[in-house]
Amino acid sequence: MNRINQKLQEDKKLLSIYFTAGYPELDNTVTIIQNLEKSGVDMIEIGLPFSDPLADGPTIQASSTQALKNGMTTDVLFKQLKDIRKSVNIPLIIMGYFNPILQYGVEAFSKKCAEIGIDGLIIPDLPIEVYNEAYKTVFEKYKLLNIFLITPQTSGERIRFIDSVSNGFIYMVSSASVTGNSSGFGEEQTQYFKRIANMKLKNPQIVGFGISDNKTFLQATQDAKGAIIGSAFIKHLSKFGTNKIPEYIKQITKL
Amino acid sequence: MNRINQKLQEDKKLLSIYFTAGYPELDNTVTIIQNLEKSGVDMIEIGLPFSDPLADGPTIQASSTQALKNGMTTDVLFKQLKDIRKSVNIPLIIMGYFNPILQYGVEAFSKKCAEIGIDGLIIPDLPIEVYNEAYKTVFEKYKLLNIFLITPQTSGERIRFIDSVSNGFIYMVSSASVTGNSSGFGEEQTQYFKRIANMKLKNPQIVGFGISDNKTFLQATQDAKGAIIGSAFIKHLSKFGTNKIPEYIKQITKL
Amino acid sequence: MSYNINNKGYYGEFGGAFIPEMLYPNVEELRQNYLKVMAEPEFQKEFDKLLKDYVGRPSPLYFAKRLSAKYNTKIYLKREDLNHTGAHKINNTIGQILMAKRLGKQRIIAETGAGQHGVATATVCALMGLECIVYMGEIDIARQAPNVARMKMLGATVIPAVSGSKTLKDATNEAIRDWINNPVDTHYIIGSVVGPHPYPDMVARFQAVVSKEIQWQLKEQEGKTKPDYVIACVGGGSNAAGAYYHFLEDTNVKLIAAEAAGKGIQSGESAATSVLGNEGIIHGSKSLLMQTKDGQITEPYSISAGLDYPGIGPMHAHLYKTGRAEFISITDDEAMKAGLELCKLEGIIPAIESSHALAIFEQKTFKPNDVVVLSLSGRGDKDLETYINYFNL
Amino acid sequence: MSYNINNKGYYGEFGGAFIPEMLYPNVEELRQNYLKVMAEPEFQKEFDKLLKDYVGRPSPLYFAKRLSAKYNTKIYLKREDLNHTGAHKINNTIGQILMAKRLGKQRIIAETGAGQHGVATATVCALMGLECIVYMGEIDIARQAPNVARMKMLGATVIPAVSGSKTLKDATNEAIRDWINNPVDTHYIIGSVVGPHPYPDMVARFQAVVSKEIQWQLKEQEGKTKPDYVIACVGGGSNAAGAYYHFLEDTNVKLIAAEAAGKGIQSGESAATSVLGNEGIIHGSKSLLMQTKDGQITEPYSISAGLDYPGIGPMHAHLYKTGRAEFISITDDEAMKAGLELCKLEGIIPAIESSHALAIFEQKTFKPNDVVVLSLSGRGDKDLETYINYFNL
Ligand SMILES: Cc1ncc(COP(=O)(O)O)c(C=O)c1O
Ligand SMILES: Cc1ncc(COP(=O)(O)O)c(C=O)c1O
Repeated sequence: MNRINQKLQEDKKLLSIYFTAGYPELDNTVTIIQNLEKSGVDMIEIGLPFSDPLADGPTIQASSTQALKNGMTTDVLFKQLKDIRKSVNIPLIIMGYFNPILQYGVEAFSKKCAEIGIDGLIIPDLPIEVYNEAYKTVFEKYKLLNIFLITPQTSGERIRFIDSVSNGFIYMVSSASVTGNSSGFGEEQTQYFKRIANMKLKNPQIVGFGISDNKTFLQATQDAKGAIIGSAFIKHLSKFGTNKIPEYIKQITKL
Repeated sequence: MNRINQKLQEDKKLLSIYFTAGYPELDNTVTIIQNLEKSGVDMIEIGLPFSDPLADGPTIQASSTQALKNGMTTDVLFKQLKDIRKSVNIPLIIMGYFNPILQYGVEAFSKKCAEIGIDGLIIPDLPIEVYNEAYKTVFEKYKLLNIFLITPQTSGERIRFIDSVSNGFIYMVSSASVTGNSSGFGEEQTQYFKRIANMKLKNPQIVGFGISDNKTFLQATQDAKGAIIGSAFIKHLSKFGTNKIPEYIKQITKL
Repeated sequence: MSYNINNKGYYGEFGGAFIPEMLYPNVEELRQNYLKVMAEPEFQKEFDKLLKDYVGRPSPLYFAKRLSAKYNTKIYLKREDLNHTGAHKINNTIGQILMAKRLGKQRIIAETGAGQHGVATATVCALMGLECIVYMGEIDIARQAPNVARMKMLGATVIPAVSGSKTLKDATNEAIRDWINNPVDTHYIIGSVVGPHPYPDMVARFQAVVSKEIQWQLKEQEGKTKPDYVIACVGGGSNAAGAYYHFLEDTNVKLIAAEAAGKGIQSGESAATSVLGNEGIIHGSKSLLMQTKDGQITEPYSISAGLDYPGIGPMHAHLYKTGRAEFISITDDEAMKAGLELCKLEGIIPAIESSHALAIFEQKTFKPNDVVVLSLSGRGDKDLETYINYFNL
Repeated sequence: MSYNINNKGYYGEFGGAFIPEMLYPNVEELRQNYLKVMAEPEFQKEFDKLLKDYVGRPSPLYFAKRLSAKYNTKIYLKREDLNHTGAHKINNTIGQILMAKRLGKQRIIAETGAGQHGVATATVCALMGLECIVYMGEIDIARQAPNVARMKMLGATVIPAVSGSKTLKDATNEAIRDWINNPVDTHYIIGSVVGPHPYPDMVARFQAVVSKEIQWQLKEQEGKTKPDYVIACVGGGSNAAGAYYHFLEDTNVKLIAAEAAGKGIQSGESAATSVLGNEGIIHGSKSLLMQTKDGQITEPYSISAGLDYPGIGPMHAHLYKTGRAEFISITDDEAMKAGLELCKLEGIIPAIESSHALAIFEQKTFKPNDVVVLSLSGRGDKDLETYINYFNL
C-alpha cells in the first residue's frame, strides 16, 4: 500500500509540510526532510521550484526564485533524493508546476519518482481532465498518487468527480487564493470545511493555504484529516535555515 | 511743399536713417534726431515700437522690445517730438505698425503728426488697397505722405499702381526679407535695381533693407535716389548709445 | 445678416489682409487660386481620399452616455481626437499641403502652439516629401514635449521662438518672418482661422468637413440633421469654425465658444479675448485681440498651449460681436476638472484645449432633450504631464 | 488541415487550459458562455456600435504610396493605430468588457506590457464604471511612461510586477494571482491570444473585425477581397490573429509573422519564440515558449515592451508548426530603422511593435503586383522617448 494511504489510515490529524527544494541553500533538501520527520511531521511536500509559480504567493515565489538561483533543477533534486528512503519513512510528495515535468518527460519523471520512493504528486496546473485523458495511466503505472485541489468555489458536482478520480487525499484549498495569504480562518471558511465534511467523500481531505500556527492548524483539522503548512514554514527557513525545525513543528502541533 | 518732396529734388543721393524711438534709452529720441541731422543725414525714420513687428529682423525687434520696456508709447513719443521742429529741419517720417496707430485713432494720430511737423508715414502692414479706401483722405488732409514698399517680387503692374498712388518716394525693399538680413548685394539685386530704374517711375526710389556700410550704400544708390539704414544703425546705438553718431554716418557716406 | 465671409475677405467688420508688401505676392496668389483649386474635382477627390484612408474620417459622432446622464442632456462628442495625429488640425494641413503642391511650393513652414498643428504639418510634409520648418514658442516646446519629439521623428525642423511671451503669438511672428524671407518657394500653412485673408476662410472650409459629417451622423442617430447646440473651444478658432460651419446661417442651432480664462478674467493671466480684447490688427487680419490701450499686443496666458493666444479669428470676432455665438470663459481649474471627468466617465483623455469646451457643462444648463454636439478637438496624450502634475497623480 | 480552434480548445496540439483548480470556475463559466454570448444579436449590436462610435472603426486600409514605391510592391497599412487609445488592443477590451458585464463581474484586472492593453482596459472600465487593476512589469512601467500616466488619468490602479524579468510575463503571473484571489466578482481581461482556453479563441474572435474589414476594404480599393500577403508582428499574437483570421483557411493568402529578435537570435537577449522556443505550458496553455531544458521559462528581451514575451499564443504555435505562417525574426535595430522610415515616408509614427512588421520589407522581396496588407497595430506615441534616445534626435 502506498505510504500516503497508509498514513491516512492513522487515527490522528496529520501535519504535512511544504518546502521549496534548494532553499535556503541548494543542499538543504535532505536535511530538511530528515528534520521534519524527526520532528513528528506526517507528510512532506517537496516543492520543485518553477520560474513562474502562478498559484503561489510572494513567499513561496521568492523561495522558488532563490532555489533556482542556487542551482536547483529536476536532475539535481532527483540526485539529492536518491537515497532518501534509506533514512526517511513518511510519505513524500513532489509538488511542482507542469512545465518542468513535461520537459523532463512525464514518463521519465514518474519513473524517477518511483525509483526514489516518491509517493505522490501535486501539479496545480495539470487539470483533472488532461490528467485523466493523458497521464493517469503513466502515474498509476509508477504507483504515484496524483493529488487534486478543491476550493470553496468548486461545485459539489465537480468535488464528487474529483473524489471519484482521486486515490489518496483531496487537497482542500482553505480559501480561493494563492498561498501565504490569509491569517486565521473566519466563519466563511469553517462553514466551507463543514460543508465538505458533510459530503462524506471517499477521500480524506487535507487543508492547505493559510495555516501558520497551532490555532489555524486546529481550526483546519477540526473537520479535515490534516493540514499543510507552506509559506509559514518557508518563512521559518528564511530566518533560521535548517536549525530549530523541531521547535517550529512543536509550536504548531503543541504535542 | 512737403519737406520730403523738397529733399527729393536735391541733386544728391540721399541717406535716410531709421531708429527705434525709446532705444537705447527712453529719452534718446531728440538727441539722436539732432545728431543725425548734424551728421548730414538727409531724412529720418522714427520707429514707433510695436510688440509684434513681424516685418523686422532680430535687431530691430530687440530694440522695439527694449523701447517698450523703457516705457515708450505713442503719447510719450509725441511729447518727446513736440518741439522737434525748433531744432530740426530735415524730413521726419514715422514708421510704425498699423495697430498702435489704429488704437490711437488714425485721424488723431495724423493730426498730432501734422502739429509736430512729421512729413510722412511708413506703415508696413497697411496695404495700399485699404489705405486708398479708408485712410487716404485723412492722411492727405494732414499733408502726410504715405510711403509704400515694393519688393523684387512685386509685379510690374502693381509697381505702376503703387507709383500712381504714391506721392513722395517709393520704399524699395532690396530683397524680399525682413530687415537686417543680408550683407552686400549680389547680381540679382543689382539687376532688380536696374529693372526698377528702367521703369522710369514718377516717384524716386529709396532702397531699404541690407544697407550697412559705404559699399552697400553706393551699390544701392547707383540707380536709386537714396538708401535707408536701419538695423546697422541700431547696432551702432547698442554699442555706443548716442555717442559717435557723426563718426558712424561719415563712414557710410565717406563725405 | 450673414455669418460667412464676404467677397472682400471680411466677416462683418473683421478680416482683411493687413500684410506687408513682401507678403503680397504669396497671399495674393493664394487668394486668387484657393477657391478655384478647392472646387476642382481632382482636388476634392484627393482631399476626400486622404481624409478617409489616411486621417481616418469620418470621425465618429459618439453619444456620451454617462456624461449625458450626469448633465441630464444629450451630449454627442465629435471625435476629432481620433484623427491621425490626434486633433482636428490635420483636416486643414491635408487641405493646405494639396494646395501648396498645386501652387508648386517646395518648402513648408508653420507655427504651432500645442504642437498639434506642427505635428499635423510635419506629417503631411513627410507624406508628400516636402521640407518642413515649424516655429514654436520656447515655453510651448517645454510644455508640449511629446509633440516636439513627434515633429522630430517626422523629420521637421523645430525652431524655438524666443521673443515676447515665447508662445503661439511669437511663433506666428517668426513664421511670418520666415515667409517674408522666402517669398517664392515657400507656403505657410497657418494652423487656425487666423492670418490674412484668404487664410481664415480657406482653413474654415477645410475644417468644414466636421460639421458636414455632424449633419449626416446626427441624422443617423437622432433622425435630424441639426443639433440644438454646438460647443467648441476657441484658440484661433479652427475647430470651432469647422464644427459651426454648416450651421452658421441657421440660427436655430445655437453656437457656444469656450475661451481660456487662464487663472481668471481679472487675474492678469488670461487669454479670454472676447472679454479682455477689442478691435485691432493681429497677424494680418482685423479682429479682436488683447492689447494695451497703446495697441501693443499683450501676452496671454492659459494652461492650454493651444488656447494661449491673444486673438481670435475674424469669423469668431464677428460671431461674438453679432451675438451669433455665446462666448464663455473657462479657467484652467475648470478645464482641468472637466478633462479628468471625461476620463473617468467616458474613458477618453481630452486635450486640455477640448477640456475647456467640456467645462461648459458646469457653467450652463441644457434641457434633457437638447441635442448638444461638442467638438472634442484633440486627444490629451500631449498633455499627460500637465494633467499628472496638476492632479498629483 | 484546420487552422482554427477545435472543440476541445486546441489548435492542433496547442492550446487547452492548464490552470490551477482555483481558476476553474471562472474559466469554465467563460468557456461555457463566450460563444453563446457573442452570438446574441444584442451583444453583437452593442459591440459593433461601440467599435464604430467609440473606437472609430472601421480603421482605414491605407495604400502607402511612398512606402510601396520604395519596396516596389503594393503595400496597404491596416490603421489600427487610429483606434481610440492607439492600438488594436481596444477591439478586444471592448468585447471583453461587454462579456464581463453579461457575466455580472464588478471588478476588472489586466496585465500589460507596452501599456496599450492596460490603457485599453482602463478605458473600457471607465466607460462602464467598473473598478480596474492593471499589472505591469516594473521595467515596462519605466519604458512606457506615457501609458502609465494614461491609465492613472483613467482611474485605473497600476500595480508593478517586480518578480522575474519585471516585464509582461511577470505582470501576467501577477494578474493570474489576483484572479485566483478574487474568483467570484473579477473578470480577467487578457490582452492577447494567450492564456487558457477559451481566451485565445475569444480574443481572436474579437480581433477578427480587422480581417473582416480588410476583406471589404480591399474589395473597394483593389477589386478583390484577398491580399497576397498579410504581415503582422507577434507578441502574444492578437493583432496577427485579428489580421489573419478570415484568411486562415485560405492558403492563397500567405501569412507572415514578425517576431522580436531583440539584439539578435544568438545574443541571449531575444524574444524570438519560434526560433528559440519549444513546446511547453505558459500562462495556462500549451504553446511554444522560450525555456531552459529544465522547463524554466527564460527571460526574454526586446526593445519593444509589447513583444517582450517568452511565448506566443497557441494559434501561432500551430501556424508556425504547420508552416501556414512564415515567421521572420527582426532585431531591435531593424525595427527601429523601419519605424523611422515610415515616419519619413508616410508621416506615420508606428509603435515599435508595429515597426517589427514594417522591417519585413527589408528582409523579403515582394513582387510589384503583390498586394501586401500590413497590420499597423499601434501608434508610436508611447515610444517617443525610446525612438528619440535611440536615434539621438
Ligand atoms: C486639440 C486642440 N484643440 C483646439 C486648439 C485650438 O485651436 P483652434 O481654436 O484653431 O481650434 C488646438 C490648437 O493647437 C488644439 O491642439
Ligand atoms: C501596438 C502593439 N502591437 C502589438 C503588440 C503585441 O501584442 P499582440 O501580439 O497580442 O498583438 C502590442 C502589445 O502590447 C502593442 O501594443
